[in-house]
Amino acid sequence: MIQLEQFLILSSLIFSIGVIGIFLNRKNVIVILMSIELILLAVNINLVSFSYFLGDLTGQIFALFVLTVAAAEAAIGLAILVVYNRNAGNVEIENINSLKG
Amino acid sequence: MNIFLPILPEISIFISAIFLLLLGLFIKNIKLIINLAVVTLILAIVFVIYQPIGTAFNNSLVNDEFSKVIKILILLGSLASIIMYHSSRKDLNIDLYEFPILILLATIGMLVMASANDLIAIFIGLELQSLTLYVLASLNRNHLASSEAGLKYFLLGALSSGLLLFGLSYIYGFTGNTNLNLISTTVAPGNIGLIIGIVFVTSGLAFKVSAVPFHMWTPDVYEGAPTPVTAFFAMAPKVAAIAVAVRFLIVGFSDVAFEWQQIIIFLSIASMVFAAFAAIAQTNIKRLMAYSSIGHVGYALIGLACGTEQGISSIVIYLSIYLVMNIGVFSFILSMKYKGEHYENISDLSGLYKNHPYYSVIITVFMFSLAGIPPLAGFFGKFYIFIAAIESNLMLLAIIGILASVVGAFYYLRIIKVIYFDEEKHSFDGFNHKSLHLLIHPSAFLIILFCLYPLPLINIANYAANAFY
Amino acid sequence: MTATLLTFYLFSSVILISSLMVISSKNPVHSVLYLILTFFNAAGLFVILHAEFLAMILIIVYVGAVAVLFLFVVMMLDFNLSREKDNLLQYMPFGLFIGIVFICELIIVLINTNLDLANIQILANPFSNFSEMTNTQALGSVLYTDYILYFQLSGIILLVAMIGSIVLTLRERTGVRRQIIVNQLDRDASSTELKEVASGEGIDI
Amino acid sequence: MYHAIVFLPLLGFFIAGLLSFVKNNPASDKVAQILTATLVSVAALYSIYAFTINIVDAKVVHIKLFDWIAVGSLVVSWAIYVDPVTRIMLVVITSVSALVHIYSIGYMSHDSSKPRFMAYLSLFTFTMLALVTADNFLQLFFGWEGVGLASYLLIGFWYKKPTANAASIKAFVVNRIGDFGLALGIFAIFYLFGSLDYQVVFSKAEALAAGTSNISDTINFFGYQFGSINLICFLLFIGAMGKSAQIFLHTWLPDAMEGPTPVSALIHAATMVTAGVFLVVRCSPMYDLAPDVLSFITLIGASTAIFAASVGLVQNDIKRVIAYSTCSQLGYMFFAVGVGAYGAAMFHLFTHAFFKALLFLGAGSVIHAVNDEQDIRKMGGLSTYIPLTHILMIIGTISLMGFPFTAGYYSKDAIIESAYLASSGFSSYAFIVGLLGVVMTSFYSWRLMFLTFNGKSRIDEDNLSKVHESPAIMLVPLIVLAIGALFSGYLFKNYFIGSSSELFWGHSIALHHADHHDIPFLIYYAPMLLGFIGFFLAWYMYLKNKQLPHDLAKLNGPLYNFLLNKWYFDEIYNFIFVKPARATGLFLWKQIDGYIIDGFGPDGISKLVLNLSLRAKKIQSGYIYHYAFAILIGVSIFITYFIYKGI
Amino acid sequence: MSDLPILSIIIFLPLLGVLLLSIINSKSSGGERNLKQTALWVSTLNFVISIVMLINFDQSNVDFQFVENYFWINSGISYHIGIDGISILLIILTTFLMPICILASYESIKHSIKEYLIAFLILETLMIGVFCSLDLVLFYLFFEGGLIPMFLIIGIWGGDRRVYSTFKFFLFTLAGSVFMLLAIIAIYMDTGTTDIVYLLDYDLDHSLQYIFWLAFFASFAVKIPMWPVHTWLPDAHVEAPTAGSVILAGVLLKMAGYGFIRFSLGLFPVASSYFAPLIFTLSIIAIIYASLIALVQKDMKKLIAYSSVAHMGFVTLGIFTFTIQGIEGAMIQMISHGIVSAALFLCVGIVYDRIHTREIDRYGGLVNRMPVYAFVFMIFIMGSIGLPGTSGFIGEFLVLLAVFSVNTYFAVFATTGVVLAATYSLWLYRKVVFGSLVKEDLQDILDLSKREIIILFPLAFLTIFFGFYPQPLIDIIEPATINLISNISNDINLTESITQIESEH
Repeated sequence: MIQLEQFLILSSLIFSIGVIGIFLNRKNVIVILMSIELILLAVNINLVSFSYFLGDLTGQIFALFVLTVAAAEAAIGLAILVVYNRNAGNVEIENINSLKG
Repeated sequence: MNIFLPILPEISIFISAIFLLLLGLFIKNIKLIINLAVVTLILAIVFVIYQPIGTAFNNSLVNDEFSKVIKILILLGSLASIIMYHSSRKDLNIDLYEFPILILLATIGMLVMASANDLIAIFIGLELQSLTLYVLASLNRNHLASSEAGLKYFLLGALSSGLLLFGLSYIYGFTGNTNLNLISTTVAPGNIGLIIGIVFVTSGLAFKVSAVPFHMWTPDVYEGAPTPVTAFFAMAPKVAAIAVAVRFLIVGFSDVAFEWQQIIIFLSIASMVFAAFAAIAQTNIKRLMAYSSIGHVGYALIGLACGTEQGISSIVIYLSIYLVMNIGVFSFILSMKYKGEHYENISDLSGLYKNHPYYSVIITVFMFSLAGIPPLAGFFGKFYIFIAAIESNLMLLAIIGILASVVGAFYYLRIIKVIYFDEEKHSFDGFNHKSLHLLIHPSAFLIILFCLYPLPLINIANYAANAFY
Repeated sequence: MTATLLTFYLFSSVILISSLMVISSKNPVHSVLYLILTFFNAAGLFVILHAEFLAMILIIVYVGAVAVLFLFVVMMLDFNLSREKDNLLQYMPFGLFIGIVFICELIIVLINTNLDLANIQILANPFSNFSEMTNTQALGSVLYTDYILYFQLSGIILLVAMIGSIVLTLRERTGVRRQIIVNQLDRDASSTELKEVASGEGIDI
Repeated sequence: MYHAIVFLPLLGFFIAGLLSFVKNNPASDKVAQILTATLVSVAALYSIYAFTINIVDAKVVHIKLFDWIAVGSLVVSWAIYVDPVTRIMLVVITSVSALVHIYSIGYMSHDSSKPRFMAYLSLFTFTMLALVTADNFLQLFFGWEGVGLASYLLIGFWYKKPTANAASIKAFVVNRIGDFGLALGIFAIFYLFGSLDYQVVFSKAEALAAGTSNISDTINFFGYQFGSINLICFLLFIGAMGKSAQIFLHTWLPDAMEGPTPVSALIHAATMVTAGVFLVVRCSPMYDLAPDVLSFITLIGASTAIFAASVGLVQNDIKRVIAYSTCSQLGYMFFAVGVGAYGAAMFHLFTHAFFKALLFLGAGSVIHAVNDEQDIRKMGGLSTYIPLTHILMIIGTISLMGFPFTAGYYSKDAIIESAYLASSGFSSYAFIVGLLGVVMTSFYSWRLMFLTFNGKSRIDEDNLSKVHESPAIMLVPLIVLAIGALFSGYLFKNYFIGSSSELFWGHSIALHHADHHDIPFLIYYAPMLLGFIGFFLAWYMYLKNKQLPHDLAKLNGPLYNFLLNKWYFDEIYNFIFVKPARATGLFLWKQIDGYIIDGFGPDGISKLVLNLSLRAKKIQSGYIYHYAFAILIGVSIFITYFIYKGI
Repeated sequence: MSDLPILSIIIFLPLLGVLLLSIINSKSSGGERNLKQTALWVSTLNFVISIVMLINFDQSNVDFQFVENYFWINSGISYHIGIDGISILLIILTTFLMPICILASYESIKHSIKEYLIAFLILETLMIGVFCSLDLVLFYLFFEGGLIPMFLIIGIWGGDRRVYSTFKFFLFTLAGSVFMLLAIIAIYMDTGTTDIVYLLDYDLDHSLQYIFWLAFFASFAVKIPMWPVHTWLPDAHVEAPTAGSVILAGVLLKMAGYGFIRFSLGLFPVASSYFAPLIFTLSIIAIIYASLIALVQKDMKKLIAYSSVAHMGFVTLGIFTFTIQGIEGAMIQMISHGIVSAALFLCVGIVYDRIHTREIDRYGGLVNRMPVYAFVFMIFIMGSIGLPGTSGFIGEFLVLLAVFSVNTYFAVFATTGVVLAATYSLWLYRKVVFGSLVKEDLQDILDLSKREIIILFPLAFLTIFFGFYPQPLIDIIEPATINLISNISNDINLTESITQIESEH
């Protein structure tokens, strides 16, 4: 029988991969956006599995909103990215540090 | 009608936003839109004041004393930002009619946050606010700094949203509920998964309030974002996020208060100390204000760490005074312009006193108030925070806080020093935009004269804190 | 039973591998593709958990919309793929170490948590009879009633996303003549003027 | 009457002080001079009258003026308290002061700020009178410091002279060191007896000695147990040492000769320097109960007598010789006090005032005559030019050396005899030293006289022709003093130390009756003989065999230099106190204040803060991955903490 | 008369003056003169009112008088003001020095005279408020608030290193007093009120007293200033404009002395007696240390500043003897120092205005051209030395007298300070005033103007007057002091000798 902990551990791993992807990534910003999607996916897996094991649909509803928000987030993120690219000419993470101190 | 009553302010703002959006499409009269937005917000304040106490939507939104007070603060913050925007939109190259609309939409999110009594409500309110803020930060489209600020804010904000959500999912999973009141009945001490959930949520919220070590976006974003947006960041969202944290922790998890207190204490100390030190080396006044806001959040968190009625009341007092001070300071920053060009460096203020003695005095008042020197209002904010801390036996926190305030006084003094003691550099135009007068004089007035009659605010704060106890 | 378990392990191992690939691929296009793979498999997991509607949404929204959007942007922006030394492990061994510690901590936490949810009481359950409905039906029955507020707010969020994207990326180019159809249609004969043009001379408009 | 004695000089001070702000107006100068002189003279006449009354009736007059300080149990008043001791002091002070005032009119005739000078003199007179008419220790202290101030002002009167300024500060500071002891003594008195009034204190002291008091008879002072009265007397005596220029605290007196000569006569010979003697005599009821301290006083007094005399032997400045002589005579007074001969001490004080003032004023007259030259090596043969001054100086000198039937003869003899008769510790030392001192006194006095007035003149021709006798206004006071120097001893011997003494003193001092008939013949005449020996030595060395002094000096180079340099006291003090104090000050300022306190305090902290703030600034690298990493670290810290706590 | 809130009038009248000043146009012709006149009249009027108050003050009454108690923050923290014998003199001192300060600034302040005067009047309000407050929070408000105008006064109108000095001054004092704030809050938590009148009778828990005492001590020690937290004072004095130094030395330092008497002694008697040896030690160090440093100063103001440190050492010594003589001595010493050191700074300012240097070596022989100046300067130097017959003596004498009864060690060391004081003061006087007038720029130096005479002579008169007849001061202080001591003696066993003296009284 599948246990809750298997899902939780899986989601923890995805979550961690997403987090690690954010700060280990030195290439371009778009991968960070994908990492964020991974994090949200992990959250969704959590919510859905809790929902299943609790026998409560709220988790799924929650996940639904998370999905919606994730989509909106992606849209805005990409828009900002495009604007940035327009101003800076690239989206390399190592170049994004004109603001510091 | 009855089901709309609890969310009347939100609805009215939303309707207005849609209306203004359409209006903006056809009439390119930004001034009109701004005026209407202001009217909307004032109307919303009225609604909030006359809103009955109660809950709505299966107890997922709560209109209690606390949320009412917080909402008024949020609305005031938004209002001030719109006015500030009006004063500088032409110079700052952000002359877009969407600005007030975005502020209005963000305000809806924040109002939801202030009332949110449910994990999902918290999340959605927060996201509504955050997404708007990301856009606002990068609103100066042709400006690298602005878009970099937006990008940083977005990426880190999304990460923090992820952390928050991850925490929320744990909390939901280990309590089986999303409503804070229901959660509080099922919280069992010793459930480490739940605690970790709280840790993640608190970290996410700490990001929103920019508490150390989740603060790192703050200086960059404050510096890069257009100044009215920065002012907005420093005011309303901060208030809203602290309100969420308060309600989340106090209502939902008072049974494990001892656990989250540790986190808040750590955040508070780290914020106060780090901000005090880091601010000293700053040259950009907006950046400085970012650190200042980090520090102030540290103090406000002391009140939360207390977790007592006095603590909550002191938070409300602190936030109110903080809001007023920020309105003043950012109005001042917005008026740092010469021949239509804005200046942001502290050194640009050099010798301001020679040309504008009156405004120098006003900014001096704000700086001393931010530093917490009596008899100005900023002192009372700290005073109440420390009262709460000592009442809760958080002596160490109080001592660190007070020492950090001494270090912090240094950088506020430095601005005064530049204004008064240094040689003249620019002759700024002064406060030639009349809308700024609407902000700076009342706020200076309040800051100076608060000491004479502090009772109303204290009563309001006690009234607000009453909601939880 | 074992079949479910097997499916779980299949899906989850693919998810883990492909998500690792998402963050480590040199080419962002590959990353996006791996991301799509991840989502597909996650959808499979959702099916295991009897969340069919969400599984579908995941595929439709994520794979169909978000991932495509990603691809679109990746194509649009010009990425520099020539950098050789882009190696995940080269930069921050310390960072990776912290990441692994972080993973371990999460797992330790889970191991030490009582994961038996049976005794947890669901205090507010609007789905008293959801077992009798399909997943989609159950969600639909509450989404527009009990969760109407959140639903509407998500709508606002999407609106914000829309306004935001437009405000940020839409540029009104000056100096570009646009076709204003209404004006064109409004024209009638009276407003037109015929001119004789002598060859080789031109006229003043 | 007593009000008048005390306050007339004060009035003079005010008027002259105001007039001193009027610049370059001969009329106002005149007014100031004549007025102050008149006022003090009137006071002097009153004092003489009071003194003559005392011979008939030694009653105590006690006038309380008003409360000065009344804090808790400490009640101190301004008062005029007159008893025989006071009357003697009054007559000495006012008469010498009056004469000096008059003399100054002539002496200062070329000075540009005469009113100021007269004001200072009057101020001095007033404070000195306040000192001696005190009925409590605090008013005494007021006068004590007040005369110090006046002395400071007068020594530094010629403020353009750097040496005068240095001397005035030295006088003030060294006196302050003495006052330090005096003040502590006063504190101790109040601590023990709860009052500062003489009468209360003395009666309580007697009760304490008699064991009929509950006051502790020992006192912890500086970690040691002392006898209460011993300690008080000792501390008071430190004050007396300072004021009366006793050895160790004497260094200011010779330097004080930088002031105008009338000042030296008034302050540094006749009056102020005797305040120490007055203090001890005033407190004699208490000193009598502190034999240990009396021995100490004997030791100090005798040592001063011999030390000052020895230095005086070789000095070349006419005023310094007399100053050391004063120092030495004060030593005599002290060891008289030390052996319990309070009457003799007062008697010597009384006579000394006349002949020493005479000598000083005479020296002033000489200096005046030779155009402000003070070095006796550059004088000589002046007797023909200023014969009157010469004669008056001789009178002073013989009185000082104790020539029979002059004033000094009676008083000094009495002291030496008392020392011989006393059996307390150091009294025999005092006796021997006293005799030795007589030789030396005589020697240096006559050396001075011979070098100044006799022999061939060593003044160059130009100046010699300008040498002139002083005007009458200067000579008249000299003559008056000369009369005193000759006859005051004979006239008042009986009252001070003789048969009428008991009646004369009343209860104002502790009287001891020694049987003077037991004194061997030789001892009785020894002082006189020794005085003549000194005279002959001086005559031989400075008139007969003029090469001898040079040879002796060469032969005993180290000794000569030792004496010439005043036993190197100034150098030693400079080395032990002055330089270290400045060095310590500099060290504390630069090293402790600047380097340690500021360095680790405000400056160090602000440097640290700036340093930390730069680091904090560096943390803010601007890179997203750093920021994200910080967030992760933050979360990890929390999780780690809770795992650590939870498991 | 008694119905009038006379204390509030005295506190807030200067603020009214600020309003007046702010509406005067300084740019117009004669505007500056109007400003100065207005400020002068306001401060003089305040002085007159305070004298009226002094006349109406009932010396025999040991309770607080002219009490006003209005609701302010809550029932525990109220606007409660009133005075007793300890505070009234300090108020008079403040109102007395203020016109002098304004008069002293007539010519030395070259720019922004309006703001300058406003700063001074605000400072006056805050200083008077400190001495009147009968509520700890109110006290703290005024106490800390004084930093703001002083910071600006030094910073704007100060000398070359004014930035360093003013920051040092501000942060040093701020760092000290924040602990007091915490203690005040803790007291409030403990007792539910910050009303001083109530707290004076309230027996605080003894173990808490130690902590509270230390917290208050941190504030007062910096402010007064005690060794080793004194280093801000010389710097602040050197850079401050003359009137700033006058107020700093004359009043601001006294706030801490007042605080020691009123709070440390009044509220925490047990802790005070426990920590008295610490205070004694630090005071002794301060006296000798500062005096030695003063010996080697080259800057006139620095020398006087260090002498202030030494003089305030006597104040702290006296206060913690717990005797009538000690406390009253400390009070008189404070008032005397307020007069004398203020005057000394004025004297420095007068010559500074003329040749713009404070370096001692640049002076010499001033008496030749400035006899009147030399005369008053002499009086103040003597007052600083503590010569009997000047006010300086009374305070020092009483303090030392009291200290001797407590501990002879301290008495001996403290008394050496008197010797050193003579040394550095006379040295200063000699270097500046005596000697020949050889320096080029001194040749045409002018003697005191009428204005300067008006400033200095009252001070000189008081120095002498209180030296000979301090009884008016004592009469006012004594009942309050006795009351204070009797209150304290309920809580602690005063040493035998003190009780003995008291019983004889």
